[in-house]
Amino acid sequence: MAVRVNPKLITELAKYGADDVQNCYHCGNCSATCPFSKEPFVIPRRSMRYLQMGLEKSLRGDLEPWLCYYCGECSEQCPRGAEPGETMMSLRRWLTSRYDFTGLAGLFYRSTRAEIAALVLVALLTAAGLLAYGYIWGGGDLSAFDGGEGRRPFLPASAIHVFDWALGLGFLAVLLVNVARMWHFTMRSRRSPRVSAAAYLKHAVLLPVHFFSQKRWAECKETTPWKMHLGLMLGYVTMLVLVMFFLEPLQHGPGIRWEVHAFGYLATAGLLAGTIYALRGRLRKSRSSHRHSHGTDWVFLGLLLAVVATGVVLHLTHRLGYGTAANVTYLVHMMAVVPWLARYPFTKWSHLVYRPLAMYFAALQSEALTSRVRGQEQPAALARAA
Amino acid sequence: MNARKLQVALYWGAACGGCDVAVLDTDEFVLDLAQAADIRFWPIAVDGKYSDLEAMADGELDLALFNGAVRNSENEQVAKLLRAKSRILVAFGSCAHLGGIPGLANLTSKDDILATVYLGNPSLEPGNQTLPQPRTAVNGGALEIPTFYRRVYRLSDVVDVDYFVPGCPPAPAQVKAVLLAVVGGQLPPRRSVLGAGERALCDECPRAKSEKKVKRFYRPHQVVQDPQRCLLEQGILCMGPATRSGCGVRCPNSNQGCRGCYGPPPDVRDQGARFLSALASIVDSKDPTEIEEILAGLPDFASFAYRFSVPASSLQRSHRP
Amino acid sequence: MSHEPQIVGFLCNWCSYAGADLAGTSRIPYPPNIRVIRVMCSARIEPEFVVEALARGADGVLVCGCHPGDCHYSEGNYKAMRRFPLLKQVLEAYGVENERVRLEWVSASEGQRFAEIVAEMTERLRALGPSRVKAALQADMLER
Amino acid sequence: MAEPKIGVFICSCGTNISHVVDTEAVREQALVLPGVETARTYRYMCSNPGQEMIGAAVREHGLDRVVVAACSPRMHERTFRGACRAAGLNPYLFEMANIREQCSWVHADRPAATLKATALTRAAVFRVARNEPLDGLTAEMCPTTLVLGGGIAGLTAALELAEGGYPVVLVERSDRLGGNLARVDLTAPYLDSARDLLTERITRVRRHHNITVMLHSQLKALSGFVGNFTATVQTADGEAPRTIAFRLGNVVVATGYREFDASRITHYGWGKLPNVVTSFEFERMLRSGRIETKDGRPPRYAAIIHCVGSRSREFHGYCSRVCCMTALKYAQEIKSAVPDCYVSDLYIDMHAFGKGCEDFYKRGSEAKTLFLMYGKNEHPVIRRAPPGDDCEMLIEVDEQLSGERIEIPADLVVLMVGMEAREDSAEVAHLVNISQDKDGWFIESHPKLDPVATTTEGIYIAGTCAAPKDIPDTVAQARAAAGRILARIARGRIEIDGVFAEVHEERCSGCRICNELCPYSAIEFDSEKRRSHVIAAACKACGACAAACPSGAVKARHFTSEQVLAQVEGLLS
Repeated sequence: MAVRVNPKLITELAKYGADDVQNCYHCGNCSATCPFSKEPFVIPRRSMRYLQMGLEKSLRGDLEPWLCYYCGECSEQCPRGAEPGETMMSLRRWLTSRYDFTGLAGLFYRSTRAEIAALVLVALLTAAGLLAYGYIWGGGDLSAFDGGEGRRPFLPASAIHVFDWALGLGFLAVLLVNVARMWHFTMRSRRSPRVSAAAYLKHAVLLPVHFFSQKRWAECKETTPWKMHLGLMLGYVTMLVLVMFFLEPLQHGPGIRWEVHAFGYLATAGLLAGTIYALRGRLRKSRSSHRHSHGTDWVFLGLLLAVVATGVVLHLTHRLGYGTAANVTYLVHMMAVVPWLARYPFTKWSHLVYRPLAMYFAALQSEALTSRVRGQEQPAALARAA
Repeated sequence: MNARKLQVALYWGAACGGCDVAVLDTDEFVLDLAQAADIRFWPIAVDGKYSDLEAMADGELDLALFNGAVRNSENEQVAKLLRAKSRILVAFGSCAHLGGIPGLANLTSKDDILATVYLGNPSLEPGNQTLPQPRTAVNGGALEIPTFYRRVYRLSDVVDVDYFVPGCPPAPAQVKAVLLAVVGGQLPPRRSVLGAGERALCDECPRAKSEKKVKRFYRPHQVVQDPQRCLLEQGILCMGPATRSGCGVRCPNSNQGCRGCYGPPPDVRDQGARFLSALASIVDSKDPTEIEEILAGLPDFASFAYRFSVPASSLQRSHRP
Repeated sequence: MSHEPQIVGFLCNWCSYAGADLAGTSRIPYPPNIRVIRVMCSARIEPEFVVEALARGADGVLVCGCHPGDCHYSEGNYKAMRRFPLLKQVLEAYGVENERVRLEWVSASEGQRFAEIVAEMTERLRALGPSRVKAALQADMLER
Repeated sequence: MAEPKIGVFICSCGTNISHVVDTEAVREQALVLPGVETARTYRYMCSNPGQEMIGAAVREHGLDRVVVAACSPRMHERTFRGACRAAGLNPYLFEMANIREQCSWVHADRPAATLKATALTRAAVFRVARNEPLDGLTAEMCPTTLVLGGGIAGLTAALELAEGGYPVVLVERSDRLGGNLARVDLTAPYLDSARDLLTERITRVRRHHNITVMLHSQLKALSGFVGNFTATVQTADGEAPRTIAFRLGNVVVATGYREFDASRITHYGWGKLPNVVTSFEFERMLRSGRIETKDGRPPRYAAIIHCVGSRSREFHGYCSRVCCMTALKYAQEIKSAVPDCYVSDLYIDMHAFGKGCEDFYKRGSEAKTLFLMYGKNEHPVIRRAPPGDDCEMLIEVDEQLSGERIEIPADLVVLMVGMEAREDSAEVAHLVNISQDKDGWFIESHPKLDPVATTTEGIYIAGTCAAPKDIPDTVAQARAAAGRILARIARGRIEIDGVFAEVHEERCSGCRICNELCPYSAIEFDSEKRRSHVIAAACKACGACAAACPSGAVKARHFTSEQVLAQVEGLLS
């Protein structure tokens, strides 16, 4: 059965950042240099071809963009300036928007303006919400940050938890739906081999492994980006855990509780280092992976920086005992954090989940395929033995 | 011309006798010959014994006409005698010249011939396995017959020949010419061909010739021929192009392809091979299988192309180094 | 020691002789049994050349020309192609084995092919043994 | 003939020969051969000292014949003939024995190789003893040139020759000049207009006092030989059709090509589907400036299919060379005329070999053309799209780079029809006596070293009648041909090599067997004398006639039966 090509897709993808795909004439240099391009995966050439031809379905079921860490070697090697690396990046954006059932991801990717508008809106809502709480149900005393000296804090941790837990769960739900879609597109595609439940279990461990280590990235020629990203990501996760589960000890001051704060400082360090590295890279366009920046990239980094920076200031003001300042900073901090979290299921953010998943699925697929191949070879082998 | 009469011998080797008849065909000229010459030895016409011949002194004869090929020891013996006794030895007729029709026997073997004639012949009384032997003991005495050679030879293969008179048989006019030439003593250089042309038969052939391309070959009975037009162009085999002229175009003029009895033209070594080359060259096809088909219309081509010249062919004549 | 056949080759100047030269320049070995005579075109090769070679003691004769359609003189090789079957017929009548004469098309770029043909023909002729043409002739001329 | 005095010179070629062949033994064997006065060995016979050695020996021993046993005659025959000439010997009294290419380089067994070298040398000695001194002939050169075909090649050649100051007769079959190029709009890769290229030339040709243009005309017969041809041309140019004959010295064949008939590939539906057009039909659209479907809408989807009739097993195996770039040109032209039209380009391999073509290809892809690769010998299939689809037709094909069987939307399909030999090419080839390859293209005398000459002296080929070509190559060939002819004319009389066939009249019986055999119609039959004779200048010395002459009347000079048979004897004694 013939698949209908969609010549328009290539134009559509331009909005996601893939500008030069059509230059590719499939010499294969890119796949030759890519450390991940091994049977049964052809990275990035196959995805490039699907894109050129506008084979939307094949592309949607394609795991390969997720197997690429954008070391940029392919783009370096490309004789036609087809920017395979950037194309894979754009494809990841496009895939994210395909997985997302709300359609917001697509909207944001196609228009940075829309995204910013959305973020501002969420920020204002957050501010309004918190202020309302502080004045109406809270103590209303801006100068009282935490429960020190028996005063009711302007925004008690318990209250915060109401917010973050609610938010977290909400977005998690959305994300889970998207994950389900991703699974359906990729593992149930025309090309994908069928995988047994047993296999799913057997390899489940891959998920946490890749989530925490992104170890395959280490296979790229240059490892600094991986290290930086690792720091950033670990810092991020640590911070998330601290906020979600150790908010009280974290907020309690002014004395420093080393058993929690130590982690806080480390995490902050990781976050700062990672963010600054990425920002400098993109500003200087030093590495080919940083040469092209999509609007969402800037928003992502900007917002991240805001979160970290306000977090640091908050910490300082609080420890120095400036209650009012601390509370104000906290508001601002929240105005960054909430939108930040809000983007979770829709944009770049979500690769946190998609990537490990893709790694996991890919492993399942290649195993299924190789075993299938072995199955076919069996008789021949027997014949040889006889 | 001196008073002394010309001393002449004629001999008939392995042949049909046609050449002797050709001499007789010169009609009353034979009588003039008798006037002008002493016929010292001519088995067909005058009585005589080999001993008479042996008795002659070397060079006693002026002219010996030897017709027929050399097939057995007798032919060779007489050939050698005549060579010794005669100043001029002429290979007379196709057989002596090229081996002739008897020469076709060289395309098979002596054993096959004997077997066919003496062993496989249906007219034999059953069980008779007798083969002729050179010597046979008959009550006390012994009978001798000539040895039957392994193959047929041209006269020139066994003795040195002075002149060649081609033809099967030579045309009477030619016979006259030769004899007169000898009488008159005006002879061309030794070993040359007497009484024949210096070109191929086509030179004398009256038929109209144009460019040649043959798509199919016909046996004479398979096609209505145009008597004005070259036979080859009509796909009818004719050795004319590869045959010395001089016969008076006897065959083509009687609507029959030339058979080549006058032998190859002056500069041709191997009449059959030459004709082969010429004939194949005008076959009108570029496709191997079609070519095979067209050539299949030439059954037993070797016997045709070498009808008179097997013993003279490159593959069988003696190559003097 | 087994009989070493002598092969006379008639090669056209433009394709086959060049092909044989190529076998040389590319150092492709073949048996020394063949000795080559160069003619301008396979159409120049007279059947008389072949019979003469056999009569003088060659155990085999190899005739090579350009591939059909590639003749330098556009159609010469077709003439060779027409003469050959008839020549074989005649030689057979004279008791010369068919394998002793061979017509092959060898282009200027087929050095390898030429070498293979020569090797193969030499083998065949070895197996076939010496040609009787010359011997029989000499014998018959000496004693009848 | 007096006993010849032969000198034999054996080359060691450094060690190329002597490492396998015992040259000393060969020398000794040569010395005892009849007629051999002296035999010598030397390191490099072809070197100057080597050649001088030959000259010295000729003078010292009064040699009248020379044999060099060395490399292939194809290598150094010229050299040594030169040496002989220098030594005052007729160059044809020289013979070469090939003991390198056909001996030392292919045999390892020293005794066997030496034996063979000896035999080859003996053969050469036997032959040279029968060689005859030969002299070439000369004939006059008529300065007029006949140019067949009024396309870009013909026009260019004609102008070149006319500018050179010599008369040209340009014969064109159709009713106008310009040929196939006149049907083209812009040309790849620089997009200059074909009209501009042509009109300037046509007007110059029309005006030029040295050029006679004959439209509606064709060559009917050509007789004679280089420098002395006579052409018979039938023309309907001007008043009533008439046949005229004129003398000329050379011919430039520039008859061009014809396009492949697209209807032969049934699953392209050309002639049935209204919006499937050939490249030439599309050129017409471009010239009219309107790229649209039959019902006058601009196409939303356009598809271009390469190699129509080219590079396939069932039609033509060769590449037509110009289509790829033209296709890219179309892609860009469609894009610029109908910006929101999606163009897909179905190719087998993209051949962008020419100057500036690779960039052109890159630009093509930047114009967001969708390049799809299909397999050799398998054709895309074009069918009507189901009603309600957003396109006219669907093209189905196995896409090679993705391994997918795909379906491409199209409102307009352009078939890049290949080039093929004209229907009358066989007739032309026969008239001017040149050969054609299996595809019908005219064959050059040497594909690399002599690409515009043919095996018939005085007949040159230019442009696409020899093989598919782009405009630059065609023009280059046309000028090359003209250049060759001008050089020939400038030399005045023409020399004819001493090696040719001749008829020995005293032996010719006029059987006319040879007449049809000559590929160059060099044999004439004199019906007065009833003898055939060879026009030496037209003869190429293949020797077919000599081998076929049943009365041995035709003599192939320098390859006489005696000479060849002497070689046979030499090899075998």
